[in-house]
Amino acid sequence: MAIRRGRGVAAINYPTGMNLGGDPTQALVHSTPTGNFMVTLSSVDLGQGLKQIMAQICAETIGVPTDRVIIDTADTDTGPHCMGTFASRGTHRAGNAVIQAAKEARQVMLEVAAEELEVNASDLETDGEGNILVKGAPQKSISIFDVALSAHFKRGRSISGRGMFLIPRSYPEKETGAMKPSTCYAHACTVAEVEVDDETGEVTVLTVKNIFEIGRALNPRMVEQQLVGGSWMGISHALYETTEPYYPNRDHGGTDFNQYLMPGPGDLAETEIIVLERPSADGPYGAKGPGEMCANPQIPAVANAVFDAVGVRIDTLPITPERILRALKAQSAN
Amino acid sequence: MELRKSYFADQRKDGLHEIGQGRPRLDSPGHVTGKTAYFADRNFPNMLHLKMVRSPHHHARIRSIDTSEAEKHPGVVKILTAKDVPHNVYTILILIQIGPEDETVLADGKVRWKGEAVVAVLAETERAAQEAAAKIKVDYEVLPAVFDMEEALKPGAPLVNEYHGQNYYLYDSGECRKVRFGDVEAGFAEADHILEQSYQSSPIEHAPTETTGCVVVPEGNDRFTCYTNTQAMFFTLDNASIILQMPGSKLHFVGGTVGGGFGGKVDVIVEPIAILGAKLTGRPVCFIYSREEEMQISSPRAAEKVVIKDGVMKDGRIVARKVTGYTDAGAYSRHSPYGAQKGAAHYPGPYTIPNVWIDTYCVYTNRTPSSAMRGFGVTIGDFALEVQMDKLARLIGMDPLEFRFINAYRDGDMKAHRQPTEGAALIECMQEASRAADWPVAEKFMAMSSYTKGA
Amino acid sequence: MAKVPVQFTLNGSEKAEFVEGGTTLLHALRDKIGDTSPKGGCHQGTCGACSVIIDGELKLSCLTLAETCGGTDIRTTSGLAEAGVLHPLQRAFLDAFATQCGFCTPGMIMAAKVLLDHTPNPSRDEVVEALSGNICRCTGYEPIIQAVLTAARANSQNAA
Amino acid sequence: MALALQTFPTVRDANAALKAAGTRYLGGGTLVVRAANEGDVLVSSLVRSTDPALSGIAVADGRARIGASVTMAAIARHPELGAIAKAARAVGGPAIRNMATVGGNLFAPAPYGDFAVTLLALDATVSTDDGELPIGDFLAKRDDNHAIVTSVSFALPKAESFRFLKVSRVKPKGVSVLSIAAALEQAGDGAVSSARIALGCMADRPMRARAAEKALIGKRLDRDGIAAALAAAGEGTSPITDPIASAWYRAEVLPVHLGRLLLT
Repeated sequence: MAIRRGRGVAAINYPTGMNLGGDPTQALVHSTPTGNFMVTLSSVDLGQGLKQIMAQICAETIGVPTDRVIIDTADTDTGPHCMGTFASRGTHRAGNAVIQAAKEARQVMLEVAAEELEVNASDLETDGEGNILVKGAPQKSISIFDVALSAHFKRGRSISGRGMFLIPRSYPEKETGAMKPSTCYAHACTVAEVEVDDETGEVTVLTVKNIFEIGRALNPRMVEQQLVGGSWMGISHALYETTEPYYPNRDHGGTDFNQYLMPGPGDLAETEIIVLERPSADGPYGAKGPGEMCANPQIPAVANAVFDAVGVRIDTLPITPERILRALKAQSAN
Repeated sequence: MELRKSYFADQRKDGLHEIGQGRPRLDSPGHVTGKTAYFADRNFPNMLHLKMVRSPHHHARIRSIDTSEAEKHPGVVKILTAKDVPHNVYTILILIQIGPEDETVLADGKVRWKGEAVVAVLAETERAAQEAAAKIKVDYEVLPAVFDMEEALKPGAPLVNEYHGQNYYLYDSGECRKVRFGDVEAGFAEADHILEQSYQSSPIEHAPTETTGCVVVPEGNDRFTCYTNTQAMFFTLDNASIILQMPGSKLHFVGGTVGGGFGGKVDVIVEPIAILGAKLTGRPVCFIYSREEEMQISSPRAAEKVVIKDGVMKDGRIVARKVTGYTDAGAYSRHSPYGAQKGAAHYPGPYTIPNVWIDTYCVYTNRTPSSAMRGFGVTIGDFALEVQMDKLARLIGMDPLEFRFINAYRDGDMKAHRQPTEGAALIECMQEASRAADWPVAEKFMAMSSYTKGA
Repeated sequence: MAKVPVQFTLNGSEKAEFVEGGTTLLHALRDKIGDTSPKGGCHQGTCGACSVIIDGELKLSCLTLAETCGGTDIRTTSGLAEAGVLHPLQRAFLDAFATQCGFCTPGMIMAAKVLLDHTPNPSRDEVVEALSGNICRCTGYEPIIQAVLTAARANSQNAA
Repeated sequence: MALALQTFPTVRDANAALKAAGTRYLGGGTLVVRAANEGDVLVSSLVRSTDPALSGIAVADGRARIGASVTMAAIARHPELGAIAKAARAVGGPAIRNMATVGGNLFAPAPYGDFAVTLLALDATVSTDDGELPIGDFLAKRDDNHAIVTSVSFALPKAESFRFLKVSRVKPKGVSVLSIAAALEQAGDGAVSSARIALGCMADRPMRARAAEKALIGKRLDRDGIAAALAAAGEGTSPITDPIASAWYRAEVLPVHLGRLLLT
């Protein structure tokens, strides 16, 4: 018996947003009488944390702490249209729509503040803690709480804004395929280290070192969540998962979590995540969509590491112990 | 996790108040206390349960359906067949003008995959619905089926889907989406080595812990509220509106809090039939996939076959790449024509190659229709591309990481689909990987930049 | 249809309900009593999202018939916080960013709670074993393991 | 019709009720409640018994008797059953172990039933109100069994003479690629004097590796000594194919894992 070790690398990119564009998202933002901000959307949070990110984007744009933003999403009677949560588009598309809506609301807010402070709106800035200050004379200020009260009950202004983000649809040229699939791309490079049992074909992923370039980490803790979970799913795709283990034969498809294989908590690779940020030109605060691509580079990195370990190529996913063992037997037969 | 701020610092504005902060998630307290409300956490009096009778055959003609015994079963309230669905033949991407309509909500005369929905049973309890479903008699004439993409594309193969007329999706560009850039044959002629390899995957399930489903409540004013875990609210609402021939103003969708999606909840499957059930009975209806349905009935990530032929020079430059991709759509389109096309846009990967030829096919077979999943159109392609890169490097005796530096795209490089590269960062990711993994590469690669060719 | 009475204690309060024969505890809790913290992820016993604690033992409420629970003491995640103050495990899950979609979370917390009740200072392997019947598709498990280890450390510091 | 559950204080009464069509015995629920949840409408009625004899563990004179309702968790933590605790812990995750019973495990189809593999290696006796059966005979006829299993009994092995291995794709919990239980007695010189080896997933139910057992007698547990046993390990097997592994793979790795177990 021999446990043989190998490592492999893979580098990838991934488009942000629906392929070829044409996928709009809208947002509405308005202030409550006491200067809290309601973001109304129909975007869906699948667990990746869209609600939290939209709150942070709105807060940054308006100039209030995040806990003064309320997200009201995914009720079609109130929320304006969103194409949906898929194609790494949530943060990018909805985030841009929220920024546009929040900017419009912020402008009204600054105009009301300007009237209260008797200055020009263009001379005002926010401190991010809920106050509006005169640039260069911060002692002259008013709280957003008071501005909202004034807007509502004194000046009759609606502190609100509308946002819409659309990448115009691109149509591929029939003969050449000339097209504009996406406006920005995330990047990744993964190095995986594995051990392969050459008598059973079993693979243990020892370490994965993942470098992700994601535009901008709007909330680094949540980015980490996505990337760690994605890295796990990438390894899972590489070695475990399929609904048809004997494809294209349709028999023996798994019907539960015992039969549908994924790495358990005892199978975890030591996972390192390093994030680079090259802001995208059209992303909200430079963000791109990292949610999908983070699960891609581990698959070929693991495949290449298996080859490095035992010298057989498994070009069919998933790379099961059976496929490795068959290849090893064929190798030793030659 | 570490943020390496030294890269691209000149392009980044730091010092924001809320952006860049690891704020606690506002939804997590609800998660840890069990208070977060998912669609199925709403319970309504008099709710009916919908269970589906499904095809036991991969491909068959339906001679007859006999629901008479099931209708008499205690607790059964309504049984739905194809004739009850106002616009039974549909396709979801019709909303973005990708047709033809090719799928039935409930099978009409024919089934094209094992597990296809044939009859919907609405009953007072899950148990009653299951018992009644077992009493429904469907008489099938089994037809030859095709499971292998290559077999499906051969002349004389059983026709999977009459709405297409052939076993592939017909793009405006023909039987596949094409990308042509440079002269790929001239590139092969010039190359020191040619390597052609084939890669294969099988279907993969999203496996969210919460299965697909919805609860529909008649509001008493001819409107219907649908609590759903769809990933796309209006996409689902608008498709339901088409299928039910019901104005969108009559539909009210509530969702947005979903127990995992990964692309598995963007088909429009449970909502239309549940709304129809609620409309015809006047009662709340829930239709929630069992785990078995989630595993074998809901769309998986497609199986794909990718054939890559490369021409490479001894010095490491890839001078020609030809990719032929096949996406196994199963019996119906759903999102697959889009996914195959996304693959065409993605190849030849993040590398600058002067001569490129890409064909991507969307192929129909008699299996569970596939659809979107995390990395749609790209994940399996990246597996193929990056294993191929490893093979090429070893073929010419070069370090696999250095080989990628030589070919990596940089700002301004023209991509095969004729867009100039912007915002590239592959080189910097690889430089950081070299450091983090203690995988040394030549100094000239560590000095490269994505910004320009020369730098 | 014949209904059967069931009576048990849920998170410290007495509950009495009539359920249809064959009703699982999961359905009784969610549909009858209104405690929706246990989730129905598979109804097969393979995902752990419905985990509850019955008389101190971790059980799957989807495979337990409600009528077999007469007189038992049942604990669920919804009853863990006391007077609005989160249990250390709940706090640790928040701090470790150990929830994404949140659907597996109540079951995970139940599994972790029984572990810490019996093994206040578990090793990593013991945590892994304790969570091994619970599926998470979002996190890759590591943040959850870290949350449980952190909660254990917090507990032992409080006890010291 | 709702699923009806009848509870009886004695096994005798429960056995009588079990004779009705569509009736199944409810143990820990991991098999039968799952079947009902999944829409198995052939089950219309469940029977259980609260007979205390079903939940007892008795160890005396080197023999153990375990009631059929005893859970895997109860076995795993019982101080006198330490030799077989590993096999009980190999079943499911913690919640499943708190529910799954010894009786139920005897009926679990492959790839489940790892504890039954252990009982087969221990040459257990299965008791019902109809009498006692050697476990091999019981397993062979289990599909026709209609009497409630009340207990299993066996001679407790010494810790060092019982070995158990479960191979899973998913760790720490996952269903079996295969499982192996071996009860081996060795003479003073290390030569094997008696051997019982049971295999899981090598057929639709646990089976004995009799050819391998025979090949081990008189041999030492070293690489040369076990070679003949490994060569014979697959004799008479017909491994299952399922989503976890194919019959081919199971057959290929059986001697590898058996070898590793014997050399530990």
